[in-house]
Amino acid sequence: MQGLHLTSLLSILILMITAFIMPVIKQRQLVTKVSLATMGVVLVMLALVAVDVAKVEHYTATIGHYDAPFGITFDIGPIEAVVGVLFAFVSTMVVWYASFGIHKEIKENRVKLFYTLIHLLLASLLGIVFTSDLFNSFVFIEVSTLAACGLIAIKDKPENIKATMKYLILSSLGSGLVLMGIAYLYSMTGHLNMRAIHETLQVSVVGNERAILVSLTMFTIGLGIKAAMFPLHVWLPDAHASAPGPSSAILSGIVIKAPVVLLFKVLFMVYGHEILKDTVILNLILIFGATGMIMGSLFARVQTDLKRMVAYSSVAQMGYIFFGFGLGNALGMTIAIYHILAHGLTKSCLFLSVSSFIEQTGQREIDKMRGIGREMPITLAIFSLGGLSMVGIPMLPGFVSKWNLALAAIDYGQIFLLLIILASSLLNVSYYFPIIINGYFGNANLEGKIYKSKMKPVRELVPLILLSIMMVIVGFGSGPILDWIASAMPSL
Amino acid sequence: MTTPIIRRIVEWLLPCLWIFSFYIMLFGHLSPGGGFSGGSVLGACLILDRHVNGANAFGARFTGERLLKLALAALLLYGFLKGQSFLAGVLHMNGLPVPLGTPGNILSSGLILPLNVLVGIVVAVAFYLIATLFEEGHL
Amino acid sequence: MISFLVSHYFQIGTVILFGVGFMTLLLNNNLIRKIIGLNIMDTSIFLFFITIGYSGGREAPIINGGFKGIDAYVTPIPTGLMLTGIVVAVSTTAFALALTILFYERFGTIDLSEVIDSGGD
Amino acid sequence: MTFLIVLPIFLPWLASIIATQSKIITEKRLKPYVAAVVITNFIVMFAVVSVFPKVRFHLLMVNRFIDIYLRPDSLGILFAVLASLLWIFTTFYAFEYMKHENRVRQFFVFFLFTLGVTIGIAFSGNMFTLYIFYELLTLATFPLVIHAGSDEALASGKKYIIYSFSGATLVLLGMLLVFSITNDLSFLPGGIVNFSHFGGTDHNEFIMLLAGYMSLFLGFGVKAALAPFHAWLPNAMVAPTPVSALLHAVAVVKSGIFSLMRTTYFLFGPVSVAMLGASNYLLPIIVLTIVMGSLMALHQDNLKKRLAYSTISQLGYIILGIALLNQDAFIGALLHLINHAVIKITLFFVAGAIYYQTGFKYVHQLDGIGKRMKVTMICFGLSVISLIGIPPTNGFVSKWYLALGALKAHNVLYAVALLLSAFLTAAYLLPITVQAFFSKKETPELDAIGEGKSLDPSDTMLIPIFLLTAIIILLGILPNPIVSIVTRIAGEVF
Repeated sequence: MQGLHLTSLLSILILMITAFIMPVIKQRQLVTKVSLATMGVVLVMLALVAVDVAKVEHYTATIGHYDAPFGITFDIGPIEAVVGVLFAFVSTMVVWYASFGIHKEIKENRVKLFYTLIHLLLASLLGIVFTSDLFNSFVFIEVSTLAACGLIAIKDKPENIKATMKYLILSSLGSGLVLMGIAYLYSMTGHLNMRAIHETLQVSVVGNERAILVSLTMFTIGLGIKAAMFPLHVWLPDAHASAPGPSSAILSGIVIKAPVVLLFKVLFMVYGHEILKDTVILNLILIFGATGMIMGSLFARVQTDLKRMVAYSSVAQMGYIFFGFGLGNALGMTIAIYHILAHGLTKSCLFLSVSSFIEQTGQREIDKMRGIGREMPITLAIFSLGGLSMVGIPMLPGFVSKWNLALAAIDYGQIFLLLIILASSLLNVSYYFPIIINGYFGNANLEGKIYKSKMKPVRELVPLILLSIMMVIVGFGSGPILDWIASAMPSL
Repeated sequence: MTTPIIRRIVEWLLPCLWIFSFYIMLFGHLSPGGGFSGGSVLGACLILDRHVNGANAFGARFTGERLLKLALAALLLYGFLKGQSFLAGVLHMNGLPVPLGTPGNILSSGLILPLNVLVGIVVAVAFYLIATLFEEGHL
Repeated sequence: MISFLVSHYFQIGTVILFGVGFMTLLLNNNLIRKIIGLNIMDTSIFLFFITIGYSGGREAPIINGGFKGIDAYVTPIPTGLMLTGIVVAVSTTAFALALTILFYERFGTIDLSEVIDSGGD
Repeated sequence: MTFLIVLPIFLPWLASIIATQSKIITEKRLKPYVAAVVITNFIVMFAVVSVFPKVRFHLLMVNRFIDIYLRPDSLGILFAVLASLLWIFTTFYAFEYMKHENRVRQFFVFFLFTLGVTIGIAFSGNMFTLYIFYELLTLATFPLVIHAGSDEALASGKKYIIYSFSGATLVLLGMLLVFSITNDLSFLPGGIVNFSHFGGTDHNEFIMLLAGYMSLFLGFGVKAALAPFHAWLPNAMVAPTPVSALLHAVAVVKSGIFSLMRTTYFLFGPVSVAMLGASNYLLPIIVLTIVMGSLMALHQDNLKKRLAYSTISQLGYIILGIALLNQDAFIGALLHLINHAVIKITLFFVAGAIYYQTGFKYVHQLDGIGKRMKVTMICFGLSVISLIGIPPTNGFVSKWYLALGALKAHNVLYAVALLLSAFLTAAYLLPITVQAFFSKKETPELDAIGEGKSLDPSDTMLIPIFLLTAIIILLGILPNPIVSIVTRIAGEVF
């Protein structure tokens, strides 16, 4: 089975290598094809990783010739496999979607750069998820930040430059904090491998309480900035709203998820429960998550720009994930990871459909989307499905998350947290439904709209449809997925 | 900003810097130095050259496109050479040999020498390109 | 307390430097100053790492003329890490500078507060 | 072969999807197609439940909670039969009525879809399945409510959806609380919440169960138009009449009632609910609903709105029957569920027929209309008499049982409320009938229409009204078969 262990590393290598082949290819069509083929191969590889993990539960791939704790290793368990497959799937679909229309949105000579950046981005995100070496993950985070900034700035409009600047500055702050946190850990333990740090920390916790608390805070805030934890989210709406459609989908769908996975690993695998339960960090994360759930939705409600609205909804959804972490019990953590999956698929679906509205109508305002359901019925149907999942209609993934999150909250012993979850889902209704209703119904809305007049060819909608099908599958198949994720949870 | 003083100093300095940069790259694994340091010195050489000699500079004879291709080729080669070692590590096999090496004999450490040179090329080109981009004013 | 300060002056210095860089990056509106702050912050971390790795009286980890035992050499890992860190910092700085140029072209200023209204949303 | 039980749910869904294809189902074929589907579905449902009387079927079981489970028991079958029967009448009525509305195809697509959802509600074997269909019901009926497409309709639709989703959220909250204690949400006659199972004396769990029951009750109460949450119902009157009839008589509000029954008697069980003491908090709300609905109906000039408020009040009766927690009251509630469904659908059909034939919406326009629409208004009169509860109509039977239950609960207040409300019912519905037949003056608008000819609608519209009136009378004269069925159901849970 050693051969299969190769695939995790190989997928990253292939992405990195193809990323640098792109700029020298002449024709745009060929670039697209190469990119799609690579993505397909990577997807297959990560599926193999998942199959592999399903067999052996957990494995370590040593990169280079030194074993942990000195060499860099990839520790791959169910969580990493699931998230990896999600990342590959979403980016494959986004690249597929982008292959039809990205040249309309950005300058012709930047198309190659776009694919290079997406490849680099995916490679670094996978790296963040897979690696068990803290410094290695920092390097990957930086690569992902730069690639993500590139994906926003690629559109060259003033608001893009502004948004990228904001993102870059805040991200650099975050990276600085993370690196300092790593330095603290290294000075305390002398290791960079997560497992080794964990083992050393458990014995050397006495006398190091303050240093541990400081480093924990640094990690939480640093990664919180990158993952748009509520009060640190200010960069997100600008960045995700101004970026070209496929970029937004990938940014909202997966880029903000990787730091979350890293935060999860740092909190629960590096520090571990023994340390966390004596600190206030989890409570802080819980509070930030809960505020994010409510405030994100409230902000989303008042937006007039459709894309900004969806971006703010991301803030709220990230709140769910942090909420799950903050609960700190097994179910809460499991569901936080599951929500990464759910939200990744749903939000990329939403962003892609929104970007095709914008592409076909040339309008961004929510008010201008009236009657869009007659002009683009299938796209709005996909948007509606995503919206329903966010709202929490049973069997869609959003519902599964909400339900289990609520159970975890009961388990945690705070009933009032339930009210926050339910209030947040009601708020979701209040901003997703008007769009759907005004899109499909109402005489005044449908007047003068010609049936299917602005629809994209079905061939171009295939990736969107696949994404939504996957979303439904994740919802209906939540049982085994949850069990699998739960099997990897660190024991409490 | 090019004054005769700078011009004269660079004229004397550049050849030494060129040689020094390659020295750092080639001997990196056996003494302080390495691909990145050497590459950055090399990049500094190219930038200085361009700054002083303008269109006659060594780097200016290559177009940006060509330099990019050179750097990408170096990067790819690096990727393959280093990647095989990573992959071999995963499989617990020995890839191409990486011996410890003996000081004074630059060929004695196998793969590390070409890797250092490749890194140096990539870094130098990257520095040089960034500098030209700043000079010309677009990304 | 005093003895701690004396024995850890390297670390304390780097942490102060970190704070300086962090606040410059966070509070200054001038983009160039922000980038300088970013560099100060990064450098402070590099210094911090290197001070962790350094133990007095040991040699650089290059075996020249016979292996003298593990205790004779400084651990090379932090230095190696920081080499990578420097590369990362350089690329971030380069990207930030390039972006600043673009920013200046589009908005005619490098003051962030003039472009982004301070209230945010 | 037990999977066949999903047929009555999926057949209408499939049919509604096919109906969207205008190439397969042309305009001409649409009506026969819909009629065939509705009737076939009725037969299929009947066949399935009689072939597999005690079927249990897990459609999809993910874990203990996410478990789509169908288990039609006698109560479910009763509700399903009632719904599909009334659906057939509504279908034929709608054929004629929808002639003057737009987007007939869209109407029938969602109309068929809602049928499947309603049967799904009836067949649900646990709370989760019920919840899914309950949410689907909101989504499926929403396009029907805003069918007119005007701004007013959209505003009402918005209100409807906000109320419904708030209710569903409460239901979710209740489910969470209950599930966290019982770890099971399936329906069992007599309830699964058993105090002896989990220590019983734990105060925390007691509070959680009470909160769970209350939020389930109030959540479902939204659809059942319980007092503070009833405001959507009168607004939803902007929908075409067959929709309002269906919404009020069976699909939506009765689904709310049905869910309340499931919650009270099949999830918690009367014993547990009594121990929780939830009725103390709920009964005042219910009495308020009954009286307030009647009082509000008194001064509505819009006929459909008057009927809507009447519905609120009558639903209050049923909820009262549920909340009193004794066998007679429950029998009364079940009987009134059926009777009110039949009566109210007739009343709405008549209101629709009047609007369709004359364009009159308001009560004051109806003076003397009885002379022009004889058959229709006679049916209206008979239904009104039943609704008031004058013997020997079916309304009397159900109210009799309700009153018995109220007396058994040792509280005269409830019986008084029932009586008072019956008087009020008479006060707001009888004058319409009286004025329709015995008014001296005919309104000039009426004269202007149809040159003195009879204004009774055509047969496709009239026959459903007529048949329904016949059923009302039949149920009144021969209540025994239905009473015995209902008594058997009530016997299971007590």
